Amino acid sequence: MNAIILSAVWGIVMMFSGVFVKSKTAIRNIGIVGLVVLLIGNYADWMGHHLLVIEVHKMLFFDNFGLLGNSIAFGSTLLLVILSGRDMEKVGHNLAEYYALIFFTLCGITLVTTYNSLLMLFLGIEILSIPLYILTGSEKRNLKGNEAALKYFLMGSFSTGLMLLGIAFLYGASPSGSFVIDDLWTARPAVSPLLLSGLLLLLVSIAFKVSAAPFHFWTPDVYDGAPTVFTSFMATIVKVSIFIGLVRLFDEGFGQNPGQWQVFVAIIAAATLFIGNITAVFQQSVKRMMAYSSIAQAGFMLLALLSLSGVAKDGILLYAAVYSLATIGIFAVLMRMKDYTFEGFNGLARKQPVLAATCTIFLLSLAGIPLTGGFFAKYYMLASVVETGKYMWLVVFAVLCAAVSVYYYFRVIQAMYFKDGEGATELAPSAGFKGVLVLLAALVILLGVWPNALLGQLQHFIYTW
Amino acid sequence: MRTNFFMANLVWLIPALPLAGFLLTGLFRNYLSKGLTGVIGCGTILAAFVLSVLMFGEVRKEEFEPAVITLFDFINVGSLHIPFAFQVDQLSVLFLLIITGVGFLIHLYSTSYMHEEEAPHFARYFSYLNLFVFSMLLLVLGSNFVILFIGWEGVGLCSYLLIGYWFKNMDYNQAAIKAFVMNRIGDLGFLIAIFLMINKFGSVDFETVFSKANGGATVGYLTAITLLLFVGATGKSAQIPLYTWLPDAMAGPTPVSALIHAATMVTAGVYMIARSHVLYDLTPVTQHVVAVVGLATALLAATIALKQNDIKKVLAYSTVSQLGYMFLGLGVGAYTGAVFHVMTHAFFKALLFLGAGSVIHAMGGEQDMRKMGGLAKWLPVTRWTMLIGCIAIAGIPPFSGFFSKDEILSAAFGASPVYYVIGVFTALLTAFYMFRLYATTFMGGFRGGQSDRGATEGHGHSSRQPHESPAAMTIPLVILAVLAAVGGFVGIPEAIKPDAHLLAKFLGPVLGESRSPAASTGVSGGMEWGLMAVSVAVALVGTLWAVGRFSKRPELGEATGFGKVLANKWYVDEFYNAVIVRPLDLLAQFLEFFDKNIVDGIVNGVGGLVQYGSRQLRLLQSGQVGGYVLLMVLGILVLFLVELFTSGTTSVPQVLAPSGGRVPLPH
Amino acid sequence: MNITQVLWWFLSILAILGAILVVISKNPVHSVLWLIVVFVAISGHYILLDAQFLAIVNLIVYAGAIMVLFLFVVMLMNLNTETEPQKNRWLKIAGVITGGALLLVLVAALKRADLKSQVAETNLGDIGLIHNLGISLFHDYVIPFEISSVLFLSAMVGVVVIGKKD
Amino acid sequence: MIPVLLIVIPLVTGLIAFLLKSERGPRGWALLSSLVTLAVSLWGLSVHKDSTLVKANVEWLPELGSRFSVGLDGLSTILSLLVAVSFPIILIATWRDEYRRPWNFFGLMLLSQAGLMGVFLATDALLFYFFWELALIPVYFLCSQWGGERRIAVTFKFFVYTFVGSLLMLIGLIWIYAHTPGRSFSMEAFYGMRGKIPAKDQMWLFWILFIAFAIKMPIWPLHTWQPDTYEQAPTAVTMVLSALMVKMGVFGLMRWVAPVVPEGTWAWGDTVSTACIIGMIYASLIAIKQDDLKRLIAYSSIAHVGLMCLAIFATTAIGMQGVMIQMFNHGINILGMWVVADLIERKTGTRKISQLGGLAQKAPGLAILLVVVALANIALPLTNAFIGEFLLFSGVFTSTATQYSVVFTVTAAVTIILGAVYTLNMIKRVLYGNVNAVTAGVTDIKLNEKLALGVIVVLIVAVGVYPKPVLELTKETADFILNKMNYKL
Amino acid sequence: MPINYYIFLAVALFCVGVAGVLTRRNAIIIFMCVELMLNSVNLLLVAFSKMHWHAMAATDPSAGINAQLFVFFIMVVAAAEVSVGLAIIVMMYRNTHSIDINFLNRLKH
Repeated sequence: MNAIILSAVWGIVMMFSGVFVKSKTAIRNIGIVGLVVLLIGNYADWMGHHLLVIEVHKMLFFDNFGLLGNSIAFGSTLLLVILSGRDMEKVGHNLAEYYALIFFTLCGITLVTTYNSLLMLFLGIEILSIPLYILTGSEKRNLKGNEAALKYFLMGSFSTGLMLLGIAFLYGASPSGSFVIDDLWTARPAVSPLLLSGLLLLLVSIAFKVSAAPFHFWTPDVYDGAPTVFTSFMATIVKVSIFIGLVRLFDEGFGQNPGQWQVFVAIIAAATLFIGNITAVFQQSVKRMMAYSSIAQAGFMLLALLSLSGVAKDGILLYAAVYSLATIGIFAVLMRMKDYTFEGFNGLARKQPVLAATCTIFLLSLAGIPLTGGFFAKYYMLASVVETGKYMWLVVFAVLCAAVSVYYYFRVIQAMYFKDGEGATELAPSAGFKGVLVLLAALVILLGVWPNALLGQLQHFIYTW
Repeated sequence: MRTNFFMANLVWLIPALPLAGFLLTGLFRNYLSKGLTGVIGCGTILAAFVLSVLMFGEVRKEEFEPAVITLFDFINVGSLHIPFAFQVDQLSVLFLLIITGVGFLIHLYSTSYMHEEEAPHFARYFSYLNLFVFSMLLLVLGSNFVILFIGWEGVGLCSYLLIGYWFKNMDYNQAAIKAFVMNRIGDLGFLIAIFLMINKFGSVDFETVFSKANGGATVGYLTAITLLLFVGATGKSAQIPLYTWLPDAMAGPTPVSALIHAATMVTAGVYMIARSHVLYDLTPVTQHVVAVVGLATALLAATIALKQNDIKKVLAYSTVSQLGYMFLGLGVGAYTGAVFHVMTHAFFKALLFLGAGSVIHAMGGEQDMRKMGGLAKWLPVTRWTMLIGCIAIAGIPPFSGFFSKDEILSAAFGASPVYYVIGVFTALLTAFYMFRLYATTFMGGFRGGQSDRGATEGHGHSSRQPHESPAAMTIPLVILAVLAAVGGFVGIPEAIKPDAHLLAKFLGPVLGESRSPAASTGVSGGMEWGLMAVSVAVALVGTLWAVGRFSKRPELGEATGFGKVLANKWYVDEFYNAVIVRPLDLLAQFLEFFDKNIVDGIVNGVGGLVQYGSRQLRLLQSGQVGGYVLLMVLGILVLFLVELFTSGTTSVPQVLAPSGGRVPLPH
Repeated sequence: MNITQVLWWFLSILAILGAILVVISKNPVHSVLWLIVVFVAISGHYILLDAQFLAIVNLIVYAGAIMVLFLFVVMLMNLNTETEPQKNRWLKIAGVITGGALLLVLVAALKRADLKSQVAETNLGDIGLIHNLGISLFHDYVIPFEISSVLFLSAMVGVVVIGKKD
Repeated sequence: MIPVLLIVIPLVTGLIAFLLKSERGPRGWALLSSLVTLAVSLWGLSVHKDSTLVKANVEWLPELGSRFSVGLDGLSTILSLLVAVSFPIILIATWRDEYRRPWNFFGLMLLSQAGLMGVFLATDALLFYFFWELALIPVYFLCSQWGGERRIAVTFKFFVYTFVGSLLMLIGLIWIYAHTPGRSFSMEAFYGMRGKIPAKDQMWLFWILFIAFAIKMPIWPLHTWQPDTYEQAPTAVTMVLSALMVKMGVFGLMRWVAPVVPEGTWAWGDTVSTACIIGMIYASLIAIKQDDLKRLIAYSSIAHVGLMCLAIFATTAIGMQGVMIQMFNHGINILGMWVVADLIERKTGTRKISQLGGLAQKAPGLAILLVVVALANIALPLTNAFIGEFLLFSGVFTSTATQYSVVFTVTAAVTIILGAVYTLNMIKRVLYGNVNAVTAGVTDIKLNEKLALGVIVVLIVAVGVYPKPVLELTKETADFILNKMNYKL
Repeated sequence: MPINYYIFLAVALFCVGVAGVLTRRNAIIIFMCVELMLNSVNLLLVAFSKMHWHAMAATDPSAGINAQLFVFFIMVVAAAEVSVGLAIIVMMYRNTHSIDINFLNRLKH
């Protein structure tokens, strides 16, 4: 609850900071402070210190899973702002408003990670989507940005319609007429088609939000057209938070009878893996490649839905953290490049060895190479499915796709290290920037050697309560 | 092991000495003078010879029992136990004597023959030669088939190295490779025979295998073993079908031909079969095969030898032919006879080769007999010794060849008169081509003088006048001539003088025959006299015919008609080339293509497919919102259709492991 | 057939007809107007279902405020003529077919629904009254109610960010 | 303690090497490090096998059931020894090779050594997988950075190829892990699954595990990455690849497949054996046609490794020990081949056999060493490879696991003839004949190369004459693995 | 009325909306079609609300009220969405003088 309140309040603070503070650095610092406050507030929530004690009427439910998801989102946003805050200043004049929108998005994220009612899920998704439409189009003179915003908006609202129809069906199918996710599937001997249809439509609309195929089409265009710093935000924090919400929905809402719907998840996951990985192969722009990569990674994350075991929930959190860290890192480097194509990275290792080395670690992590967090992320996903003993074909397919992913991730590494070129950056990265990148890389490796760093926390909290 | 014999315990010294020689001359080849190299090279062999003689002295004693001296565990895996052990008995000691004795003489000869070489190469030559002797000793001393095999392959290696000794000449190298590869084909058979023994007897020790073979295995199994061993022998001992390497092996220096390709290595097959005669005695089928192959080889090689003009080639085919005799002997059970022939053959063939070397030396490297003639007057020692050698090989009494050959022939007669007839016919051919060689070389007028082939062997003698070789070369000739002349008296047939077959007595404990082989095969004394007379007569006919024909008017032109077939060795090489080498080559070529384009093509094709798929799939990303929504709705449709068609089938309730827990926070 | 049923069918046909005309009208202004008709028909349904508050809100918010906004924008852009060129007929056909197929599939899926016995009560019940709704809204639903302020805030900020002249 | 040191020393020194930004410094540093590793490895040999020194087991990922557990048994001892011996030889032999930014080169080399050590020493499946990849990554960078003209594409293919295999293997490992009673990755737990995995599952588990190792070895028809990679990689890396990395495949098969899914191994034994034999003959024939020295060696390696794989499926004590000793021998021998190939390339500037000739006159020392190494390559008696191949062949021949043992042996043994053909032909065309323009300026080998090759030759002969210590080292492990493989017992 | 009637009516309206989104190229009209979809859902929700009320009014007089509140929130969200959406459309129009979605193809592949 703290996080919801604080993020909303700090959004307002940011709004007003635009009026009263002129210095961009100051605005950025206020934003950073806000994120730190959010992190602390979220942690306090965890420890049982609440700003307000409100009866939530089963609308929300705070558990470790959601709160840890919040922490990941806030922490990642903090790193993003520290790393790429300068790039946000380049987007347009309304810096304070951008921060405000980011905080409102975070508010939506907190709802999505801790909802207990479909109403809150709906509101959360909308609260995080609407600022994103704006942020996508925040470069007003950029036609690509405009186009991206309009596409995102049109398709987003379309998917909202689907989601609502799904919710309506579910409501109609629920025996007592409730939106609370625990009640959706209680005491039900057979599955009604209404329930299954609603579930499917809900799945589709959330699949849209996490850019799972074949509902992913907005992703490359929007990620490509949006200002890179916001692409980074959308591709990481927003996406993984919705994933946490997705796991929550299917675990709490439909987890008792997964045999009914897992086949759909499997189909979507397979399609996502296939389309994401294969299409990424031929991209020329690293930014667009990262968009497809995010689709491909989403395919992997969907595997968590196929088991919904403790391993899967641990795994999705780890995946969220690792994927966010690595992607934020890559986008941070990308923003410094003059040329977003693969050729633009040629020879970067000579010019900027730190950038190249950290970027390599992030890419290896995304590819799932051991010793980076990405390995364990993928490991948990695979392990969770293998444990169930079902959908082995999907597991095999997933690893084959992971092998394909090596192709496009390593193209960047090849460009940086093995090809000659200018590796031109827009401006020389500061020592602080490099320092944060190294920190990020260190985190990725830490999670790759000792994933308990994150998961141990979770277990610790579960067992101490 | 249990032996009180001092020498037997020192048996390891015998191979160790040549090994030391090899290491010394090999490692320090750049620092040793030629003289020192010669001393080391010959000295080690001489020392080994002396030791062998001492050992022979002990082995001859009545109370001697065959001994196995284990040096160390070689391979000890699971139930398989292969010690590095030496067998000391009459057979191995006899071979020790032949190898070290003849080996020493040839080493001595080589010090002079190879004197033109630069010091490092000279040392290299001696190191190879010493290594060869070492391997050969290992071969005959080994107390199990694996050690035997080690020596077996070792001598093959040395043969390879020495044939290709003049490595600048690519033809020689090709010959060397041919020798090695053909040997390897045989070795493969040998190896599989070893595996069969391991499989059946769990051991490769001679003792164990032979004792278990009696009743321990079916005849079929033993036949397989013996046939495969024989395959090994055909490679090493140049029998049909693997004989073609031996004539080519004449590319090596002549002393090498004498030592390896005449006296010792090629008889390894004989040794091996004689050693495992227990097995052969149990498998009559194999014995027939051995006899037939031996006989066929003897005849075939003899016919080819008729038309060869290269002095060494003649000797080479003669060697193949004589080896055929030995196998005939083995095949008909005359193991002593075969070993006897090995010994006498070692004497006279080494002599002949060394003599030929002397001739070549004198001719400044010329090997073509058509360019020789009338050399008797310049090379008296060589001429007389060669004559002795020719007489010996032709089988004219009382020279050594007569006794050994006669023993085999009479045994062959005992087995089948057909064997005998062909054997005698081959003897006729033998006498004929040997004296053809002798007559063409030493008689008539000198046809050389315009030596255009010059220094193929590096003998850049400036004088065109042939000249007698130095003492280091003639002394071995003389010694060998004496041996070739008198060596046969160790095996006087029963018919001539009962109980005079010393060799048979000596080898009796090993080969299991104490009596004369002729007696054992049931040929009566009178009959044996008759057989002897026939073979002598045939030999004389061949001799006189050849001398008469070639001393005055040697064949100088190219052969024609059937002669051409013979001159071209029955086109066997060409046949092998067309049937084996060429198809393999084509297959290899095809596989290379296959590998690059099909196997790798599929791998690359998968990559290409991904690329292609990527190019096509991204077209879905048309940029059109309408298209995107359409595809989305289609996706929904598909999901609903799946639902419609699977509903009822997927509703298997599933119990999941409890998830991470849903712990509410205190509010 | 009682009056409720007659009304029901009338309103339903009106709504569907209106909806179809929204889609097929060439003039955007007509589309807006037809959409208002649909909204009115739906409000009628709300009244049939005794959801009076929603019926009024629907008329005020949707048919009133939102559609006026639409009209403004349409007019602002001068889209009152038939600006849409008649191209890409196939895509249209595909769209119609796909939409129809979706309908078919949904109907097929829902026909099996075990709701045949269920009835939506018409002309009865007081849960749609503003009193009951208000109590529920400010009691059980106070959190979403407050949270939706964030939604409006962000929408407001967003519109300002986008609409403000640089 | 000792296994940990074996992994940590190269790891730490490798990381330090990245910081030594000088031309000669990292070279010496790497050599020093590898010598220290060798010393530790030799120490490990001298320690009693029950000693606590040869094992280490540290908490790592408790919730995953994985521990940092490493240990030395016969198999890992001999392979870690091979790694420890090879690296100094590699470094000495390539002492004169020049690299841009050598600190990176040697740092990565040492990291790959750490990875290799880890692979061979790990007794925990997840740890094994970790090191499996860790060994691959540095090699990828080494090849792509310092390799030949087509390096990027070729190395990438190599990487993806092996990566596919290892990911599939990961699935298999996870599957078994998920079925162990206590959810454990430890080797004991895996071996404890003997007889508990249903035969039906073993059938596919075998493949999913085996394919990674088959690619690494490589087994026909999964071999096509190898000649290209060997050709394009810098020689030092090629040495690592062929002498050591190839053994990862064989090792993996022996440690993580055969004892874990014995039924699958038995069931598919004939299939794989057939592929091995096809590959052996196929590779040998292609080797005859190769003109590039490195490709020739690559194909010869395929043939040799095929035999090892064949012997594993024979499931005999003789064969199993043969595999172990032959892994060591093959590593040493092929190292020698590469040293010579590298020398020839450096001295003449070409690897084309057809352009060479007459080297025996110009560089007799080189010639002798090449001949010795080549003879070992064709398994001449009294060289180490003879022991290995003899045991391998007799293992296959006496196998009761397959009814085709005789056919397998005989067809496979054809390669000893073909091996002689291509090896001797290569010697002929490289060393013999007359000097030509390419080889005219060649000088004989230098001290460092003599040293490296000398060590190799000594090892070749020593093991060839007196293999007993090595055989005794591996005996127990071979019996252990066999015991596990005999699932019917 | 039987609930099926409402379901089919709502689904029909929804599908008409979907078809509109699929066929039209004018961004505003597409958006309007989305609104149509939302309204069909609203109708359905209210119908379900009354269905649950019908079934459970005896035990819970306020049964089904939550769906009506949900509809209320949908209207809230729709209003916010409309404001943002129209702002984006206007921005687009200001830059390109077109709101034809077929011209939105700078970003593809």
